[in-house]
Amino acid sequence: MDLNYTDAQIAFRSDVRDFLSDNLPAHLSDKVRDGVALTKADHEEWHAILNAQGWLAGNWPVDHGGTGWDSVQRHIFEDEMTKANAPRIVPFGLAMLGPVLMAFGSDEQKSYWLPRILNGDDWWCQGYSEPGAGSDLASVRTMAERDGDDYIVNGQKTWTTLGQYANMIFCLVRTSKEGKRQEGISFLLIDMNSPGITVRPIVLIDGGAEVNEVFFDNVRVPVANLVGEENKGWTYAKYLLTHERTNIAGVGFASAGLEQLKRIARAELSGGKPLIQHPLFAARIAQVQIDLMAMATTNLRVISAAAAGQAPGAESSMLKVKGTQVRQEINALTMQAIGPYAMPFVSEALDGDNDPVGPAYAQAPTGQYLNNRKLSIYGGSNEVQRSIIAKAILEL
Amino acid sequence: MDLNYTDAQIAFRSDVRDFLSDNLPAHLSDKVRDGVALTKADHEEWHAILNAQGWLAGNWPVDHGGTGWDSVQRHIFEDEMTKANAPRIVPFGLAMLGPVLMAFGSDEQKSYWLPRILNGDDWWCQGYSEPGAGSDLASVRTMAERDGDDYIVNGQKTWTTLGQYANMIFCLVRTSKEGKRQEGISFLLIDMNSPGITVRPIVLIDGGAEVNEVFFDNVRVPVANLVGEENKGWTYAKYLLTHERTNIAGVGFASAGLEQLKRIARAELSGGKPLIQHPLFAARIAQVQIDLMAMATTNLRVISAAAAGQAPGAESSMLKVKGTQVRQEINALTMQAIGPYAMPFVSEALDGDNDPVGPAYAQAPTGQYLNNRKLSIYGGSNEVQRSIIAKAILEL
Amino acid sequence: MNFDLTEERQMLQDGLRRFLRDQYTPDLLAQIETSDTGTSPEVWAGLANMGVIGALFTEDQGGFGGAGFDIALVAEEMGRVGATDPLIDTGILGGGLIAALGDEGQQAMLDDIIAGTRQLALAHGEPSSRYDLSRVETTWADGKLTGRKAVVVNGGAADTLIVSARTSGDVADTDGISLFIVAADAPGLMRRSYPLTGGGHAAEITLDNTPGTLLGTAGQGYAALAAAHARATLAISAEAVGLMDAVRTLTTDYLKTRKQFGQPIGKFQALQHRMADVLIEIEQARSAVINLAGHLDADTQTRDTHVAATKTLIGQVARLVAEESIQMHGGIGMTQEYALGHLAKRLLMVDHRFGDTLYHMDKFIALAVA
Amino acid sequence: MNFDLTEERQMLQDGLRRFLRDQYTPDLLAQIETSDTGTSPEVWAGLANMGVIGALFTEDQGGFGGAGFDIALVAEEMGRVGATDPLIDTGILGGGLIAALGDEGQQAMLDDIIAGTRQLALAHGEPSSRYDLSRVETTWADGKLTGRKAVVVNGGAADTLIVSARTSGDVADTDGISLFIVAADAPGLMRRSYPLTGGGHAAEITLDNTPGTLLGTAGQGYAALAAAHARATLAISAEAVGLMDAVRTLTTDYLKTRKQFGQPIGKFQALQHRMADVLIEIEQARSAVINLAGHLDADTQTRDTHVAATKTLIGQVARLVAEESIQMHGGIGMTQEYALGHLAKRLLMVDHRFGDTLYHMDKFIALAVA
Repeated sequence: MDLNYTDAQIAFRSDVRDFLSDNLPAHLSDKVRDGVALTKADHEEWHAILNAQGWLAGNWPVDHGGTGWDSVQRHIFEDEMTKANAPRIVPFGLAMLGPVLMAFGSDEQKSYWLPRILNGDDWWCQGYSEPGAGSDLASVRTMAERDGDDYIVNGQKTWTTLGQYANMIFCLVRTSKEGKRQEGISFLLIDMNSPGITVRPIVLIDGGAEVNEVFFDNVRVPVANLVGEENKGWTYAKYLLTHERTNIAGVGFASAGLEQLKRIARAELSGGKPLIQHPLFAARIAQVQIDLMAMATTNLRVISAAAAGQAPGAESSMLKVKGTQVRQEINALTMQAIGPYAMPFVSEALDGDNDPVGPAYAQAPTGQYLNNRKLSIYGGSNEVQRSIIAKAILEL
Repeated sequence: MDLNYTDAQIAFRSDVRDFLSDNLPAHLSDKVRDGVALTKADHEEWHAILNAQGWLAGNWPVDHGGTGWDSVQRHIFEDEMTKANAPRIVPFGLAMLGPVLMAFGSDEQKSYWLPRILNGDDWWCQGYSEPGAGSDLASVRTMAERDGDDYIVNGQKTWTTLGQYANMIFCLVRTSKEGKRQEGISFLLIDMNSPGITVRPIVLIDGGAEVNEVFFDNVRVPVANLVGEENKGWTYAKYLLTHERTNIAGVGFASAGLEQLKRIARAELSGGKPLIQHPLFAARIAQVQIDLMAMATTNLRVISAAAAGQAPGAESSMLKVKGTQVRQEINALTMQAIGPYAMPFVSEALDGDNDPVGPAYAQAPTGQYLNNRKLSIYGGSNEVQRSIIAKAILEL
Repeated sequence: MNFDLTEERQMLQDGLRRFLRDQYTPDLLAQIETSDTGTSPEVWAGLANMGVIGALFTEDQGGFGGAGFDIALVAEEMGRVGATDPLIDTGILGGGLIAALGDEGQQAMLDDIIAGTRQLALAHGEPSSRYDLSRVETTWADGKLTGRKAVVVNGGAADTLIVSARTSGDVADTDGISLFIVAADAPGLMRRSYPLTGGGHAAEITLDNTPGTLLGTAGQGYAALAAAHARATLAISAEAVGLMDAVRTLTTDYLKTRKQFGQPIGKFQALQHRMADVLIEIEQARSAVINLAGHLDADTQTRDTHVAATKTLIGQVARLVAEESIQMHGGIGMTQEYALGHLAKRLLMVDHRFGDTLYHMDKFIALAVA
Repeated sequence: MNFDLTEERQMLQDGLRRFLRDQYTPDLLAQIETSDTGTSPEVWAGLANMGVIGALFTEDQGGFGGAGFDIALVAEEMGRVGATDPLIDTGILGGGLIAALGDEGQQAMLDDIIAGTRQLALAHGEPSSRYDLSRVETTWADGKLTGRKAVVVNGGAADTLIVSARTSGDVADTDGISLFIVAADAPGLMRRSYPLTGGGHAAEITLDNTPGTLLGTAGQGYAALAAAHARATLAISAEAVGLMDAVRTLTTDYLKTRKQFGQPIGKFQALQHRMADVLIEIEQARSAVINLAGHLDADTQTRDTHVAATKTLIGQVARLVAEESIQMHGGIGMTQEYALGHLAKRLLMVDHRFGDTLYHMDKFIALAVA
């Protein structure tokens, strides 16, 4: 038992910190801190900076242009990134598709697509969810029928995050109705500019439109864009979901959110004194901070086990639930902290195009609270996670 | 809409208050306030005083020696009783068996047993629960086989409250294995002094032994002691359960408990100041007080509807759950209030036979907290109540 | 003791419920959302015609009600459809203060208010006052008001404002607060109107040597402000209960129709039990509103104890109901298009007017615990 | 960073777990419950033989461990069987203070302690001190102690007491507290020993001109008391995690075997989800104990921040685990006879030693929030 980092890890953290201090543009970190929406260009700018340093692909092996970091290094990197209010790395190409291609793609696919991901030539999005499926991912109904060297794709995907920016989408499609539902699924790469594709934004309750519906109407996709074998896509999909689950606890986001909450609670006055000195509000902050301190260590236990080669099991379900609770509670407290100024809805202020109503820090919290209700819904709802825990760990 | 009591109701409350002030012996109310266990003689003394006043049977009609009160009067009476720290009326004969006999008993049974209940000639206990049945009351396995003018009873009952004091028990017994489980049950009155009956106390986690197991080994019971028809006992049992459910919220108990909690929190010091001034503890008291204020009104809404002739439905399930939560939270806070003195376990002090350790008010709270975990378990667990609510009100 | 509605109130409830159900279509809500005021003039006229605004005033004041149970009834029905009309601002706060403090000439405004032809707003809160009712920095000198007022609901649409200013005492004293009637187009008055989360509009208001007419006695405005806020707290709490009922019904219906893993998700016991808890808490909230309605005209200490208890509980239950309902809906509950979003947001914002759970818990402790 | 046990600790854990599992039979627990001290001399001798008491001390002090992770490991195993042995009182509090402050002659006692032949107790808390570590009213004059000490765990069985007294300063000052070694049979010392809820015994102690020997520097006892309490808090928190594991296992097993309405009650989704939440919180508690163990020798502010965070969380999770387990067991969980009762009560009493959730939440706010 040793809670201390090794000297090498400490040195690495220091390198990351120096790099961020020298290279993270202030116009990006200001936006992240205040919850202002990032543009596509913002994301691309930051990816390019990281790629120039060779640090864009934290979970890729060196021979594919990745860093080759172990899970503790990745954790340190993510931790410093969030503390510095760096934009998060857009995960679709780097964290999701990349590992699948490396594991199951053909040599041609690897040598063509992987460098393009690093260089930002493609913006990928994810075509998994379908209307009405909820947490039941295997109920894929989007059809891909073989026609010569092409598939003809028909159907609909939904909750496609940042699909409005994407030129490519990786999709689960049904190539067979035989056997179990999981057996007829294939994993297909589709050009978003293909004729027959329509993208329709879904406005969420916070007023933002970060997710989309994607419609496929007789879309032709070259068979060369099939990853792995036909009808084996479910295996690749599950592999992707496992990889997506690193950093599932969101400790960094929670820590940054807690700092922002305290900053606001020091600035806001209640009865003439800083809100942070209000005993009941201080107790609610203390509670979530105590929860976060414990969760951060649970997270390190899982990361440390992963670095030692153990596969994370249902522990990630526990981290998902607790991580969600902590982040949503921080969101709720931050919204409470800004008092009456939680009410104004001035979306232009969040795009930086209009003067804010009330303090600058009061613009984002209500929207963030509303938007982050999704945390306990997507990626397997917290109800699904609890059932997994009951089954896998408690053996009920 | 009118939250005020009528003049008649106000006068009635005043009568009750005067009566209690004149007739409730201090040696009984002191015991109740401090959570000291009442003896059988204590209960009998208090029943006799109420009976002399004609107020023992609050839910009986006048022609059977009851008060004929409506539900609002009963509520006022119970409210004043708890506020005055009067011993509760032992319910087995008065609140449970009495109504069943009036509704389903023969004339002989009514004229024999009802006066004996009022006069305290019999101490009744309830033979419903059986080992392993839990909230599934219809799974009665205790058998009663007809043999001439007798039934021969074999089996076991459990959780028989104050069975150690009882000379009579009313039992659900199985008289037929035909048809549905509910159809072969009969309602039988059994003399506890019959040969073949053994009573074994069950010690609970608070160290007390208020409940018992009752064993029946070839116990002879005259057929004359059958209530209503053979195999129709389930109907009578359900009728009894409905009647048992008055005062299910326990508002009076909660109010008395809250007063005692505040009394203790004013006496205990934390950091040199009364504990009740500790902002976080005050907030927890405030929370339960606010919950109680709302629940008391929900309770009055149900009582008022009952007085107007409406049958209480699944509302009583809501009152059961919330009432339990409020009372258990008050118990938990009271245990917390007494600090380190929650730890000593000096059962003799609770029987009045030994000096207490720490303040007098610190003797009972830990035991009461432990004992009242039962509130959410018995009488249909809170889980069963939630299922009833989901089904009956939400129609899920 | 009687928890039934009187015949008159039952009629008002039936009529109002029918009217609102017919008016508050998804189309109207969408139209309101993009409108300049966040409300519908047609609905407002309809409410006035039905006597709904009048139900907030006593007969002496020219109305047909004015008791706690009248306010609660009306507000609950408004909540049930997620209505955004400024009954609280024009009727209870603005109109209520004029009714309580106005001289004969000022009282004349009540007729217009009840007829639905005059819109009011109370410009009391300031950028740093949060929920403190006695913290007023706006000044009054030489007959002119100067200061800033924050998140003045209905402040953009109002033609008449009631403005508070400090005429004596320290910044947070209860003594020394005066109220003024100010025309919305008075010189030196600037308004920035903006939409609110959950519907309706508010304005940031700047006063720079703006003329106003004294309402009531100089320096003695606090008691009337507190009474008006008690009534407004009742209204928003009752509105919250209406919203809770609507959200709950939407959620239960969804649980019955939405299928996953081969059955309606309402058959999953974990969700059933959580919905049962939601229902229990809504009943608690309903009883809390009854408590406040029944004690609105009691002595100040009793009234304020119920204000604090009720608003605390409402804030807590509102969060529970909104969060559980969104969670049980899953993705669809996150979308703007679906009916839940508007109702849930409106319900969540209840905790940001007239004091939140922290503020009222503190008040309750001071009044009823320590 | 490494969360694995060293080989030595792994061996200690394996051996201790086996030993305790063999010793702590239902018979032993029943026997302990009716004994005069609430503990078993045989188990104590066995623990000493295995080096378990020694594991609480550093090699300098004659032990084989003494680090936070040693304390946590031992205490967690004790908790796992609901053991009542006074490791905290004799080893960590009594022995720890002697090790920290004792002169050469006093340090000699450590050999007896580690060998299991001497029992200690810390007589520090007083009838009105609650959890305040600096509130001491017992006096010291002419070489004699006079005062009352409350709920002194192991106070009846101890042959040596460490007694705190105020030698200067105000009643709650941290300066001016002195510690004394007092023989249990010293003149003027009266003990009333009694059993505790959840096992073990404590004593009310009256000192009336009782002689004692100064331990450490006069008036400077507070820092050592605080350090000893930090270590004791770690121990009782780790013990709580062991108890939680045991309670959880008992409950999950019960859910699998107990049938109702035709199936094991563990198949009911509402219970499954609640048990999942219980498990998540137990993992939180486990991490909190690791945090404290790893920062036990950090600077005072860091150490005390973790003491406060960990004990707060432990108190909260203890209540959740105990209450949910009793509830899910139903009637059987209410009975003294069944194994759950002892474990659940012991777990609940953890919040009543070394500061409860209120006390530590306050501390945490002062240290890490404001």
